[in-house]
Amino acid sequence: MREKMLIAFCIVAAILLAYNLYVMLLVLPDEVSQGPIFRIIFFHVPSAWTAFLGFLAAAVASVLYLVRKDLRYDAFAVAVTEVGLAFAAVTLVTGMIWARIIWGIWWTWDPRLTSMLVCWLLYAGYLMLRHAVEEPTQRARIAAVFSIFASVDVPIVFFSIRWWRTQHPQPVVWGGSMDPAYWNTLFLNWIPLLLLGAAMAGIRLRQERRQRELEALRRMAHAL
Amino acid sequence: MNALELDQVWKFYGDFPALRQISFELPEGVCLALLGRNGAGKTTLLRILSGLMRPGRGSVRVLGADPRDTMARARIGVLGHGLALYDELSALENLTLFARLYGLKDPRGAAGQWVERVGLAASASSLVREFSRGMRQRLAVARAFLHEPELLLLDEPFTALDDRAVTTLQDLLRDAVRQGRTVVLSTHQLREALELATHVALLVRGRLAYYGTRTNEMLEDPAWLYRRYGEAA
Amino acid sequence: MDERNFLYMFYGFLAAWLILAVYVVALAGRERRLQREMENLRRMIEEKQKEAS
Amino acid sequence: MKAAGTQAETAPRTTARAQPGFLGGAVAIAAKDLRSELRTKEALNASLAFSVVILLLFSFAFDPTAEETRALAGGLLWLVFAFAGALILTRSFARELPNDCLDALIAAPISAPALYLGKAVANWLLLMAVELVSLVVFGIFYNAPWTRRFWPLVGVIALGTWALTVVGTLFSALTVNLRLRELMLPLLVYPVLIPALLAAVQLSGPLALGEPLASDMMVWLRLLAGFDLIFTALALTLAETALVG
Repeated sequence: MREKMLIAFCIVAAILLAYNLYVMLLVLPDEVSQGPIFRIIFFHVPSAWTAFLGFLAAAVASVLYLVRKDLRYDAFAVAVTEVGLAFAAVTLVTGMIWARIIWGIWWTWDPRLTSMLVCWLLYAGYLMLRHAVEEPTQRARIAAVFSIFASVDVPIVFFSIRWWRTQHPQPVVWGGSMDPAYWNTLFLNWIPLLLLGAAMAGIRLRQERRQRELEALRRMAHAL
Repeated sequence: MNALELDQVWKFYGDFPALRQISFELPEGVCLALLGRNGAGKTTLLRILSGLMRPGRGSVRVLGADPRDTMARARIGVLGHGLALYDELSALENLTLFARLYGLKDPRGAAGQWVERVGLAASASSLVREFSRGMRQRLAVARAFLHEPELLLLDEPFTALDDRAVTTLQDLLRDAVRQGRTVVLSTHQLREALELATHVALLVRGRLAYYGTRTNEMLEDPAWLYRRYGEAA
Repeated sequence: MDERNFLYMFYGFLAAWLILAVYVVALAGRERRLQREMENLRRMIEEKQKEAS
Repeated sequence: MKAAGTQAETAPRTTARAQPGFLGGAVAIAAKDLRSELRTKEALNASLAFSVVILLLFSFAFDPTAEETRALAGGLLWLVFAFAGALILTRSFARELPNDCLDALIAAPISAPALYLGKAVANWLLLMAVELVSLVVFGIFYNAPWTRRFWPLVGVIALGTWALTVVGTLFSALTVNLRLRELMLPLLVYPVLIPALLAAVQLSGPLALGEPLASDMMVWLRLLAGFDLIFTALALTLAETALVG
């Protein structure tokens, strides 16, 4: 049942993506000042949203784990954090490629990019922390505490970096409002990315359950 | 009131159940010997009772309260595998610290008395680093007893103790039971434990295989319990 | 210049999909490893039980 | 006094119990940690030597003229403080490991937040001492008149150091049982601290050179104080979870 749902997610995502690509490349005109490179935004921005949705879900799951002490919440937290990190990486890399054309440099301490990088480091730390703990129940508890710290930190990071950058000359991002047609495509492209993210998280979740079974079996084998 | 009340207690490491469905009630003023092989769950159970770990499922009451309740913990004495002494502090400082943490009215006085009582008065202000193994063990025993706990939780107390420390500990435990305090100890040394014990609990793979009062045939043939309720050796 | 602009748009799309693909490959790798370890362990436990009986 | 104390062979009872208080427990833990550390000086020596070496190396790496020092002072100081802090923070809970002392502390009737707070305060005091010594060294090597704004500077450093210890002490408790804890702790602590470090760097830069704070710097002071407040509350809330398995 769950298997079928994951496959359905992927198929719907693929159809939507094909349609969106068609609209992006062949229907929508180039943006006046930026040219074709502008189209990166259709992946850049929805990826960022997907990543943050993942981190938010991880925070909720971590709190729920500490309240209910049910390892399924912990598995959910890892799954969405990992998928969030993958999408955050997409955001960072596409942002850098866009910056190379528009600003002529690969990296600049733009507030959004910088904040995203800090988020990435925070949640990469979460995965490393999980790696370092052997015992699953202890791992879940420690990781949940860290995840809560990270999620409280994220908004503070955003504000502080914004204040920091506004004290320095800031490169102009894009001027003014976007055409509604662009907005439509932006949102339309978020749907398949979300579906894809959900499918990946679903697979990761199942793996985490298997991993737990495996660890329990291993302990049993040692006890024999 | 019961000293311990466990109802359907489970503890999981991941999906692996280290304790399964443990239920028993231990009256006050008795001595329970917790038996079982390595990995049977003795240490896990004692850690839950001393408030170092929370059970995964089920309810645990210690002296009528939750094990993490500070007032309950003030009435419990714990002696674990490690001796829980600070090498860089003196004997007196070690005991004073714990006397303070346990909320004794006169921490220094209590510490001084106990240093004397375990025969370490001469080296009361030397650093624990300079102590021999036996001296450390006696100091650790003093640390566990100094607030005159109503319930004592001891994890493998006789392993690796030297003779003098064993005597000190046995005397203290006998006194404690005579004064109506409760003692729970886990051990491999069947004979020493069974001499002291009034009750016996046997853990086999996380399950409570036997629980009851100690009988005379156990004393005569300590291995009987394992043969009867444990797995084939 | 415009050609480079277009090329980088292409790179951008490619990078996005490549990163997601790398993650999917990592997922598949983990899946295989789990399967293999599970089989090994099952075999080990069976052998141990045979020895015991 | 209890009836049980009448037994002939027991010592007279000096064990009348008071309620184990929150602050009393925290102070006892802090005093114990400070005494231990002052006796062994393990973390203190490492952290001091490290700070001095970094300050020295940096004075070779760039020409400490007024202009360059102005640009780098805040960042350099907090780089030194953050690394020195990691050395002290890892020791904080690692100190409790050798004889299972941590178990005895957790089993003792002191609440987990009090235990955590005691350790945090001890770490804060130790780190403040290391930082004051580094400031003196900084003043000498870089010819910086940092004493001119002594109290505002100490105030900012106190706030920034509290941010470092409040997060670091909790993470030190979380990672104490891990292999690679010396590596894990800084990797986890520094990203979380970025906002606080950013604010502290902005504020300490001018103060360390004896200059007054511009009025638009107040936003950083507020950020730093807010960070301290939020994370102190969060750490106290999660201390029990972090310490008890």
